[in-house]
Amino acid sequence: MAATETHAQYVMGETVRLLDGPLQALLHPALPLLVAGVVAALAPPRLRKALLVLAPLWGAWNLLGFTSGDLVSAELAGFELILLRVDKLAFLFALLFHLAALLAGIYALHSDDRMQQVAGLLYAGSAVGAVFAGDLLVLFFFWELLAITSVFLIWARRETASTRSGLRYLLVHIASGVLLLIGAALHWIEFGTLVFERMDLGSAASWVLLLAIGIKCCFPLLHTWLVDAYPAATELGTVYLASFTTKTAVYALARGYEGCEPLIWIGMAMAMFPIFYAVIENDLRRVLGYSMINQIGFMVCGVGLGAGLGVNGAVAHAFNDVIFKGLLFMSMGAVLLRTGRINGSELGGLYKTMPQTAGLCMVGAASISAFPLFSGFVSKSMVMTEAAHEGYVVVWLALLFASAGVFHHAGIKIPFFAFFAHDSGLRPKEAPLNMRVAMGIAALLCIAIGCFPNALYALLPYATDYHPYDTTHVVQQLQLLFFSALAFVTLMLTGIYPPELRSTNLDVDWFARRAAPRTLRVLAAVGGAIWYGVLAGLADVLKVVRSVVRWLHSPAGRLGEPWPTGTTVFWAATLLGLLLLFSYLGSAL
Amino acid sequence: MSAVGTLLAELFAEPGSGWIAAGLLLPVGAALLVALLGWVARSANLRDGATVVVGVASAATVLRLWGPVSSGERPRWLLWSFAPGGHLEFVVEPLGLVFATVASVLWVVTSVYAFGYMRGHHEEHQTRFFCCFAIAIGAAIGVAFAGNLLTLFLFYELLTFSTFPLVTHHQTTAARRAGRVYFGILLSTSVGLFLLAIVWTWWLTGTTDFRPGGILAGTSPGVLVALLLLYGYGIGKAALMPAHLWLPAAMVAPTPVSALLHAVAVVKAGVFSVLKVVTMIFGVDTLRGAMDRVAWGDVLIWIGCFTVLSASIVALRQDNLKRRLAYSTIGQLAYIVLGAAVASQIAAQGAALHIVTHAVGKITLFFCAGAIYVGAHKTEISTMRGIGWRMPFTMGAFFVGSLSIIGLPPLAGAWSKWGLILGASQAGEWLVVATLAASSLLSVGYLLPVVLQAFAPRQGGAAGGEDAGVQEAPLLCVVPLCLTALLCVVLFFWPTPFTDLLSGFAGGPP
Amino acid sequence: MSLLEALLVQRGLWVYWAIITLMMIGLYGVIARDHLVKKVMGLNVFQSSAILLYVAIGKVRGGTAAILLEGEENVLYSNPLPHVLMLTAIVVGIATTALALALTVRIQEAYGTLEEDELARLRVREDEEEAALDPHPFDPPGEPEDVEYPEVKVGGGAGGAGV
Amino acid sequence: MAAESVGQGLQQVALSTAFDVHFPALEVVLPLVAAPLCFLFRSRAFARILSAAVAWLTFGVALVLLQKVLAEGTVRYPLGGWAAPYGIEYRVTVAGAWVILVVSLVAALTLLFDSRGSASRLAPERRYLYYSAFLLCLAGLLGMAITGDLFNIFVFLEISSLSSYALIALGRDRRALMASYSYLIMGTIGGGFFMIGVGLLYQMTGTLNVEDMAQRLPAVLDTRTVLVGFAFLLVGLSIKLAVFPLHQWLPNAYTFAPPRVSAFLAGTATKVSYYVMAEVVFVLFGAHFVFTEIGLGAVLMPLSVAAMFVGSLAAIYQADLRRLLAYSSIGQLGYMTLGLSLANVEGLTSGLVHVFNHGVTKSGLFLVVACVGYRTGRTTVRSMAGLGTRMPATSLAFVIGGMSLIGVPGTAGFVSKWELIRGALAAERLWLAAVVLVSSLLAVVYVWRVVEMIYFGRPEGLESLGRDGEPVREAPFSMLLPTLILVAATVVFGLWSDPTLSVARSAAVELLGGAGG
Repeated sequence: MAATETHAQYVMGETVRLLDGPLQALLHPALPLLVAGVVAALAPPRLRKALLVLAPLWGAWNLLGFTSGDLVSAELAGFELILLRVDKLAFLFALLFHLAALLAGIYALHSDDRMQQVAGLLYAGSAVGAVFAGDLLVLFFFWELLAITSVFLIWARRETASTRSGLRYLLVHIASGVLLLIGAALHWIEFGTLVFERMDLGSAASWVLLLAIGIKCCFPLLHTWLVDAYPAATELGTVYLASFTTKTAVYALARGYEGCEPLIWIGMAMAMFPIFYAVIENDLRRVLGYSMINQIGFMVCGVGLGAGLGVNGAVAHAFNDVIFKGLLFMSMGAVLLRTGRINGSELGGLYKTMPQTAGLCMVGAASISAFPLFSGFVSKSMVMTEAAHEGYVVVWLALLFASAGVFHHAGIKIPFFAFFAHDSGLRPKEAPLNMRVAMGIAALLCIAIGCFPNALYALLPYATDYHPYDTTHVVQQLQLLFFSALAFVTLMLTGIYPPELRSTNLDVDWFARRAAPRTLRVLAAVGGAIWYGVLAGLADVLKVVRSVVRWLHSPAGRLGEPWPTGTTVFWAATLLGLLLLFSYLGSAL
Repeated sequence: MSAVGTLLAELFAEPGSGWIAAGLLLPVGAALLVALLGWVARSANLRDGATVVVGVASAATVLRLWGPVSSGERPRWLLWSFAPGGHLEFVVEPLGLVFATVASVLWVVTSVYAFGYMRGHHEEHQTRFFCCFAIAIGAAIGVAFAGNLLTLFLFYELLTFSTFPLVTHHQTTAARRAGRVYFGILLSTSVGLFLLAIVWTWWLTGTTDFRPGGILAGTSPGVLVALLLLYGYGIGKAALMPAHLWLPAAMVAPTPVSALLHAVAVVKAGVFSVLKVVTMIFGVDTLRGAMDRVAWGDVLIWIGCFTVLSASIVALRQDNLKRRLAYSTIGQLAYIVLGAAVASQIAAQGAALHIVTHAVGKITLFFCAGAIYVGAHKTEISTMRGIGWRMPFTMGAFFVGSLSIIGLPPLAGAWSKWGLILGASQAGEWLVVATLAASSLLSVGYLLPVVLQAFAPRQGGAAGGEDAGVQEAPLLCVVPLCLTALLCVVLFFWPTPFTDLLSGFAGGPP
Repeated sequence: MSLLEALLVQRGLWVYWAIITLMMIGLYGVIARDHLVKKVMGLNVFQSSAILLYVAIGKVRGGTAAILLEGEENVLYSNPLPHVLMLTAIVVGIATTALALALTVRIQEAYGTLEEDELARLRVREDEEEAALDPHPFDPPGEPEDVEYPEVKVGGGAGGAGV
Repeated sequence: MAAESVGQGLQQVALSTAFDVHFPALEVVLPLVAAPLCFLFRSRAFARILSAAVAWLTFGVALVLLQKVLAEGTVRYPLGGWAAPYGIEYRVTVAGAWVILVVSLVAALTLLFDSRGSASRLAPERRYLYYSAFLLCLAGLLGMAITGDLFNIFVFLEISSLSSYALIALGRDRRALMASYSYLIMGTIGGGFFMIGVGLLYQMTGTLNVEDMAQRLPAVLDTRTVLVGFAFLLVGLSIKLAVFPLHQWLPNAYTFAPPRVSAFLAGTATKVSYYVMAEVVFVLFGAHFVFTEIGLGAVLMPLSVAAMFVGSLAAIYQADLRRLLAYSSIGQLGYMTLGLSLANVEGLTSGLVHVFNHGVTKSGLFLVVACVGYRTGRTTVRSMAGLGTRMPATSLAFVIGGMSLIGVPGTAGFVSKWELIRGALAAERLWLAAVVLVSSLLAVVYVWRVVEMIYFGRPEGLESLGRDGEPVREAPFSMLLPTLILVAATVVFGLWSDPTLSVARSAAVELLGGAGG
């Protein structure tokens, strides 16, 4: 399947490439999913469902035709744009996205909602396009496309709250996109090129771009959109959402900021702070959202740690995270679908009727908690090892704490509150078959990667000879997990565990959701008051002017009425006198 | 007769001048034909048919000029001496050609839409309407092809006069009041400031000809900036605050007029004039130099930024759809003014492109607003809940148009936003960059809620309820708006003709 | 040279002072009198002053009328041209006065008065009647009131007769 | 110098046996002779045809004269064969020819206008008197522009004035009488001042010929007599020119005069005075003396600006269309005197070209009002309500004429305003340019008021009926034709301003470069 790169030919953006071997033409990797999405928009339900499964497979098959170094460029609007640039990093992410699309596609089969299915396909396609974008402008296109397509998954819930939430989500992502655009402009001005390569922090462009990516990547204080929007989406939508947006951002970070030290600290903060929110959060999908930020923290940290193990760890963890986080979201989605509830305080005891879902959820929980033999273990430890190796002891400790925290809220809390805990009395049906299949595949992958990590390692951007299963790692991780579990049990039994709050947690979200609209409203009110004040003032002035003018010039006014003859004569005489005086003085001077 | 012969001989003596004449005169001919068929022959179908046929011919004529212009020719037509030293002269250069193309092509689309709208709405005085419509387009093309400031001013005013009967079409008290505002502001700014600026320019340079690279080089910076301000406000059609008031007022007009006013002819004539003055009277380099040397050199930029932001914030609070779109237009026009005021070649190109992309996007939105009015009899956004399910094409097109206005790929608006941001960054005008970014977000805030409202979940079952009686507008309305929505997409993937034509238009002498 | 000096020192200027005085009297009559005929009289006085000015200009001290006498050489003549011009001016003045008086007759017929302030009042009333038919330019354009239009009386009592 | 030019003049007369040598005299003699003829024949129809024919003839002669002047320079015609400076010389300059062209054109077109019935208070069988007076007035105005003798100017001034007093008094409304009387008093005082001024100058120079006097004046310019003479001349002309604040005779005179008289006087009377003033200021005294030594600009400029605003503002408030137009004339005259006060080529050009542009426009508008008055029986703004559909051509004519008053590009008014602004800029007075533009916005208000009434007004009740109780319909062709010609001229010469501007410019150059100073 290897292409002869020397003879590769491309025609414009449509990427027709001649290959030897069985494949005669390859499409741009994003196209299968995007085309499928467009077709699905018009297709009848059956075909649509087929597309949901087949499009990722077709895409993956198409993708496999590319190898590192493939490049497609086209001139558009006066710019030489690199539509496609294949290397290992992008390839891995693309593969991951196809996998995620497949899983989500299977998971979505029970649904008839055209909007979600179409949006899901387009969304996945955009993510694939984004990772292959060779320059910042193309990246921007797909970056925004990600936002537009994904927001439908939130709106698809068709509730006022989710509509609002979706709008906020869109605003944040368009802000990110605009920043990316500005960053691209700066990059072009500073470096004369738009090619998206690793850059050093320092130039204005690099900071703006970091901010743009940071928004999508949920940097601390920029993270609120995630916990706001993901729980608002449909059960299906969240599964899609969890897979693409943030991972694209991690990709962009790995591409552009590999080895930037600030990222280590940012990542550390991201890994830590969500834990506290997650503990007190009631909405289980929001809990997962916080845990997602926490996991991304590991990835960001890994990227910050730089080439080799750090980036490898970040990428591998991203890969795993998509699968196990997807699995967890899928299980919560199943719960939501069957019970219509998602708050921890309203659930419990579901294992009785949804045993399979419960089991699969446990696999996901084990993975995210990095139990040995589960996928989380083989990637998370890479980052931590690298941190320790590079001498960031504080970071290492923080990550350790974060690991414990993850286990606490994602590993224990989610399955415990949903499926066990006190019996809520709910007796829902087991999840639909397609969901279970999707979850099953995901679980299988979790275990498979956990057991045979080398397959994954082979795909990583840097050559690696990392071995997760040495005694130190395993023992250390198990100690951590057991003590963490002990703490949970103790807290639960003593009743100190913080109760789930029924309200919505607003952290820095407050700025976006309360302060910004209020500020706008106040601004508008103040501006309006000033404006109308000025208008009213002007109107008053005008009124005065008008009445003066009218008083003077209207037919009854001094200047508007015909004067008596004598008056004009008087003026004539006066003018004559004045003129005489004037010329007399003028000539006298 | 010999005079006519001489005129004809002159007309075709220079290459391209015949086409210019045709491009200008065809709309006038259309007006005559419409008057003839409407008032004399009294046949609405013939009349409307004539509009379309002449419209297509006019667009074809303008498109015919693309070849020569893109190969570097500048066809010119000296019509006659307007005053000693000032001539009624037309020169086709890329920027003007782009504007003329937008005007003439969208005229056809708007005409078709207007048939649907006016008939669907049983409007009166349709002949007068289409007659003035044609004259307005002719005036817009005249503005586009004007070879000097005087000619431009002449057609600029003709545009004001010819659109006045359109704005006040209903001849109601409200229309009359709006007409006063419309006319008062446009005329007072143009006569009070624009004309003054033109005369001043003439006095300074002894000419009013548009020349690549400008004619004002060597003028003192303070004078240049003062002139810029005079032009900025003098061209009231560019709707810089607070000269924008005419624009929301003009909303009393029938919707096709609003589409024409706010997307194609009037407002674009305004920003086009600003852009043309900056690039071909000041010269971007001259202006840049002046702005850097004067303390308040950026004053037009401040005003532009203020206009963008405050118009957007006001738009957020409008419940009437057309008013909201009008304020959106004010903000978007200020983009173009900013693109000109930044005085960089790239920004000018972005601004020129924005003339095209905004025209296509905004005309879609106005078409949709009209279609909603025809199909659902609704004007207030708060009453539009759920109508999207009944008129999916209209609201779908509205969504596409909105995204284009916001500047999102894969829609045309993204390109112009990119050009503007790139140009502003290059010039180091961070205020402009920040404003454009903020405006993108604000435009999400005022445009998408309309779509969301339209596609809000239905309450109380599918049948009956609020959206009873709502249906898609007539085909003649829906097809044009789908077409322009499609154009938004096409122009994203294929902006190259415009960008190629415009590349370097703002540069120095070739 | 101050006015006083001019007055006292320069002999021969008394004529001009007389003329100026006459002119001022005439103008005063026009300005201050309300009665139309008195105004005409003032006008006449004013015109006379102008005529006198010309006559004075033509006067050469010791000169005689500009009549060519047989055989006389070196006769000092007054300048005849201003005198001739004044013949024209007098004609003009008479025509003016005649016209003005004719007008006063017509005005008296039409209004029954010749006092200008009274006439102005009457005219203002007529103007206002006309204006009442017209909405004020800056009044908000509302629905026009349903006014009956009275026939505007045209030309007072004396329509149609010849001059 | 003077002798040489006189010699040349004589030579011309001697050498040329062609008839067109006598054209300058013919121009004045034609109407002057026709006037008594009308009186003698006592036939209205005859008078009407004769006067129109004479007016058209004078127009033709004026055209020939203008061409001749442009080609050959000043045309001189010693009246009765007496050479200047002893005899009266007719001297046609470019500016003079330009003014007589305007006067005769307006006269020809207003006489073409068929003012049916509504014309005057004269009984039909005595209407020949009207034409008699009209022709006298025309002769006076033409004479003022043609003659090169100061006292002769006074005589023609009085001829035109006296006949116009009579004409104005013919208005049907009784207010016309007072208007005429008022004008008479003012006009006579103005004429008297002019005569006194001429006398004083004669006293110092011993000549009445303009060119001759211009030669001799510099020697005595610093005497007080000359200064006083100048002041008298200027104020006298200012009255005739309706310079603010001496303008108040004008509104009523134009309002209550018979329609054609309004149209004729509005287009001509003040214009001729303007020419005379320009000649006095620039030729007789010279720009240097008037503007640099006396500083007339400091007086005339503020007065002009005041006139621009006062006239336009007062026009806004008028209920009667004719009075609205009359006040607008005061404003427009302000533009002309402003151009004169700038004392540069552009300014004077704008004034002179406005003589034509405003003459044509304002006459056209007065004729429009005459049409409206004929059909509706009233001439108030309100009477225009809804005429847009019922008298479309007339309405359109008003709109176009109004645009010219505003100075919309493409109309004649724009051309003069453009030139005026250039003049202001050339005099380095940017603020003045701004003031001019702002004042022209006031014109928008009063014009737009009428336009709105035309297209938005809804006639109610009796208003929808015309003068005779019939529905209002388009004016008859014989009234419409001259109206439309005048209005069309504003557009034609707005777009094709080359001829008007170039003539005005050469006139201005000639005046400014004239003798004296």
